[in-house]
Amino acid sequence: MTTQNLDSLYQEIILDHYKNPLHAGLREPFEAEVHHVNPTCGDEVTLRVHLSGSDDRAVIDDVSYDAEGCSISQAATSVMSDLVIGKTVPEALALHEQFLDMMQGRGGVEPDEEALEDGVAFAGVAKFPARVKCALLSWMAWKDATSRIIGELGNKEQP
Amino acid sequence: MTTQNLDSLYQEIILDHYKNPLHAGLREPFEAEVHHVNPTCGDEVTLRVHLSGSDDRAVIDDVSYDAEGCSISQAATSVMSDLVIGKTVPEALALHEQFLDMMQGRGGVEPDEEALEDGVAFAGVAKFPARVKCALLSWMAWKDATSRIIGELGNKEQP
Amino acid sequence: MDGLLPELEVLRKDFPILSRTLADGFPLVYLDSANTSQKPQVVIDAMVDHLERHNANVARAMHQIGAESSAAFEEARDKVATFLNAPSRDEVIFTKNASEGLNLVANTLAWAKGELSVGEGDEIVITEMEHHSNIVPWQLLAERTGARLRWFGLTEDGALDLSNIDDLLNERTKVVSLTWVSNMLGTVNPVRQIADRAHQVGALVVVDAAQAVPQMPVDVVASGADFVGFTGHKVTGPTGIGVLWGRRQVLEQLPPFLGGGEMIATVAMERSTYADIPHKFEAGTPPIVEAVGLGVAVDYLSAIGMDNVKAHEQAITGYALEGLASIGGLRVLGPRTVGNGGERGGAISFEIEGIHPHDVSQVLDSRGIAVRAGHHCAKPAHKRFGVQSSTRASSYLYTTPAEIDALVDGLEYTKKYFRMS
Amino acid sequence: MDGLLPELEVLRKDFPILSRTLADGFPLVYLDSANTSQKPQVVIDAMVDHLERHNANVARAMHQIGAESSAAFEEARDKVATFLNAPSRDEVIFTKNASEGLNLVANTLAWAKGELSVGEGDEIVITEMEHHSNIVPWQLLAERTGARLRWFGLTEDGALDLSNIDDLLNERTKVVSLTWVSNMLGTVNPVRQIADRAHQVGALVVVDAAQAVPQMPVDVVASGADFVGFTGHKVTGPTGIGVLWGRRQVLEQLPPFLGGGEMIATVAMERSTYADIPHKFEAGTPPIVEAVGLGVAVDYLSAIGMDNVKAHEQAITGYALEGLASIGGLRVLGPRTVGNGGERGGAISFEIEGIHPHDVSQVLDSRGIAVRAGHHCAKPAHKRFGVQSSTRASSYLYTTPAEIDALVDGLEYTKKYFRMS
Ligand SMILES: Cc1ncc(COP(=O)(O)O)c(C=O)c1O
Ligand SMILES: Cc1ncc(COP(=O)(O)O)c(C=O)c1O
Repeated sequence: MTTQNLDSLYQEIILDHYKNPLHAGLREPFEAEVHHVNPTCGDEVTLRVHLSGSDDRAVIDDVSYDAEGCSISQAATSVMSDLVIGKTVPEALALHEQFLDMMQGRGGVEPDEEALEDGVAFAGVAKFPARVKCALLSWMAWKDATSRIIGELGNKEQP
Repeated sequence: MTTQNLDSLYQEIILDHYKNPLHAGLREPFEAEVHHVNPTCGDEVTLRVHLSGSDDRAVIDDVSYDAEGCSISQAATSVMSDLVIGKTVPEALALHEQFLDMMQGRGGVEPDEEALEDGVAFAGVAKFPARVKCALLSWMAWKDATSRIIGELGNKEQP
Repeated sequence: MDGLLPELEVLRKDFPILSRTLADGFPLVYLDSANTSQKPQVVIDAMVDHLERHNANVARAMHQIGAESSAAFEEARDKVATFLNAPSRDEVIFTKNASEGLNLVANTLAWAKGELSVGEGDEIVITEMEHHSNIVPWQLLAERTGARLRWFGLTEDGALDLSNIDDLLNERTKVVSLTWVSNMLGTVNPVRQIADRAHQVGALVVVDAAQAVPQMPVDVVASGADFVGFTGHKVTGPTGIGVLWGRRQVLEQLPPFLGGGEMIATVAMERSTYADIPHKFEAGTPPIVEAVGLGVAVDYLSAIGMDNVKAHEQAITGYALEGLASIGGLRVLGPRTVGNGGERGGAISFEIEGIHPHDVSQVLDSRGIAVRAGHHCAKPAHKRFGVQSSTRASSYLYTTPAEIDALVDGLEYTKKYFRMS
Repeated sequence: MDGLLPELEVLRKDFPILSRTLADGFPLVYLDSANTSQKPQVVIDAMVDHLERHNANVARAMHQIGAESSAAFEEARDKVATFLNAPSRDEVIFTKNASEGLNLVANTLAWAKGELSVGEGDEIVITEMEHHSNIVPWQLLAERTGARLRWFGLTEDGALDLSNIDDLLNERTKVVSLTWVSNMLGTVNPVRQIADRAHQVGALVVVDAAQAVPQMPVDVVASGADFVGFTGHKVTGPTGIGVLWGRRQVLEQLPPFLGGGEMIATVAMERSTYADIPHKFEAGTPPIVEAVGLGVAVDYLSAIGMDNVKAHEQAITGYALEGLASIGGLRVLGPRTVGNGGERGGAISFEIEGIHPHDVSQVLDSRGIAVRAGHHCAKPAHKRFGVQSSTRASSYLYTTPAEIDALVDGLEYTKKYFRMS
């Protein structure tokens, strides 16, 4: 692991989101609240989802959260919420899938900056297997909360 | 292990006792009956002791048994019963102690032929640690049965 | 001889211990592989490399050597999953040996609630040919829950007596646990057939594959079982590790077994929640270097090919059965031929008239031939055949026909030694 | 520096991994020994020799290599007994790790009858600084028997809060289980004092010595405990083996734990009887090559002298505490000094304002420094100190002052990297 690598992990964008997280805090209204932990390190997130409806074309009106964790997991939560708010559930699921592909590609997947926006900053995390879980924690929580509102989701499973 | 060694294990005397065991069979009267097993190989002995009294100067009137096992354990049972019948309990305990010393000496203890009689044939067994237990099984059973009749015995414990 | 592994002498060089010379200059003739198998150099080397260069705790350690160690450990799980054709790596639980895996099932069933719970009026079915490790856990479960323990008997040939299967497997049956291959008789049981019948009455099926996994291709799905367990040291891997495969759905329903590090999701003094499978059943630091060794061991076997290992075992076993049949006064306990389907395990237990197994093995040992004497942890099966103990010769992929010849010669010598011929 | 082991550079050569170079050419600075210790060459070599020359199953195998293997295995038990000053070798039970030992006690108590039985109205006492492996087994026991789980709290300094000991230890108390040395805080608990109080009310005392046995001379009798457990991989031995020492009288009263081969006296389908201790608690093939490794490991430690190991640990820990105190924004969780009696474990957990432990350890790792980040399987103790996780540096007998310097420099670098200074 070179210093360059360390910098590829800790992109400026990540550190910015870490210091100034978007959409942080727990807000009303919401239809589902979940609590997820990473058992190895203890990182935790409580996350609420507010949808415009309950069918699977619903728009994500809000994602609010209370998270404790490392820079990667905190920044990922900030980026995720910012990405999905305003999108429909299928759009957000497609983003989740893209993000997953990037994270599980061990650095070999070229991310789509157009779609993932600040999320592409996590491409470097893919080279640190132990940290991939940090970046995925809040995505898993969001998906869990959403499926509690509208039922089983068709998205591919995280292995 | 040389062939000579094998012969030192399987002394003629041992094979003779194996083929023609003394005092075999279960007889009456008896004051205690015990059942001992060697868990590793499954050898078993059911053994009865008949004493002339119940104080610790009692004479051993009879030892009778039903034993299944290898040549060493069968021969040891035969030799043991023949040795102790007619002796007092303290005399038999002393013999047990001598026999134990010989068996645990890894071949280094010079046995007292006067006292142990045919028992000295087991000196070679001491060089085969896995077989020492075979030679001791019935002695342990005898001691257990005897202590059930007259209470705790003062003999040194087998480790 | 048909079926033997090619270049057996070259393959034997993989196993350092096989070139050992024992007392009086006799070379080691190791015929005790059903007890534990010998280890090839690649397995030993992989363990050494791990200890010398990559040693760290797993999962919890995020530094470089921690990542290396975790990757090596989890890769071993992948290898075992592939080896068993398990649908998911998460269904592969590392235990300390085969016995722990069987106890894990019996123990968690003792505490299970709902559908899986075992209690008064329920029945547990085993067989008379089980290893003690597949008897005692179920005796304890029965004793502790009030359930009733029942068992399949054995035929004169050493096969399972299935004549009362309709009585034995009924709506009260909660668990059926049986060995795939007997470690004493060498019998190969019709696991699939029994599993299907057991499932018809809603019972869980546990298969003790401690002797099957070393000797033949094992596909846990095709077996029809809900649980399949084996042990590392019998498949050319190290001691200190075993494997329990279980169907995800059942594993997820079971309560935890041992509690501690690694098996939790979160812990508070008042209450804890548990990790997902497989970790839920792996409390504490797992057998890391042992998993590394086991992973290499199953790769070693796969490279040879389990079909080829099986063919070799069948050939050697057939040859040994022939050789033993030539010895007067010798009785084989269990199937006396390999049979058409080539279905017989490599363990051959026998008795020789007038000579106790201890004495047989002692004389063989004086000639460098290592066999086992005793009840081989299968006392009930011995009792069934009216004996208290037996001598057992058991081969493996490194066994040669010449070693079988040495055994047969050794037995003739033994008879002479005790003047039985 | 007073107390350091002499010729430390020579001693370090015993440990092959310590000469490893990691990414970017940084040498390995291993400060994660509380997680697992590194292994000296003698331990590795002894395991290799066993696997290459003496491998056989134990107890049941009576041939020459079986006798060698059994002797090596049982000799390891003697060595451990001597190392712990156990009154009898029979009181030394080999488990798979420390966690299994603790579960063994909790589990057998769940089934114990008579005096030892645990049930409704009874109380189990632990502490808030326990490793999850000494929490979850007791939660399960409480849940399953209806007993109540209670615990000692912690003072601000990370010591046990003994102020309510009279309330906690009372006539309802059946078991007190506590760690000797905390793996998170480094606190050394007054085990003897608590054991004596617990015995006054008739409770059993279980001591988790997973962090004590590696670091200081441990005398199980002097400890006053009824059970003392530790794990092989933290005392320079291999994974896959742990030790539970128990007082004979108590061990003999307990029902069996796991059932199977080796733990029986005799087995019939209807009923079994059990072997004497220690075998009663060792079902199945034991960790043979692991015991051989562990035996050599404790001999290695004894040759250095546990008093000397302790002095070294105290010196290095004191030096590390000083170094860490020099870093602004860094807070040590637990005792901040080694104290007069030299009573502080080598684990130092800390937090740095504004930087998450994951990120601290990641930056340190990029410089070859291996520490642990997370809750170290001690979530309740973290919660007590208002943190979710921490960074932990932990030393061992091979740790040098220069490695501590590297840690301190690395932490300053980390703060700069995250612009915290
Ligand atoms: C205090 C303490 N107890 C118990 C354990 C558990 O040891 P193991 O994981 O080897 O079972 C550990 C180590 O992880 C420990 O530090
Ligand atoms: C059929 C069978 N089951 C279970 C076991 C137990 O395996 P382990 O001793 O490794 O737990 C053995 C081997 O001893 C066996 O042969």
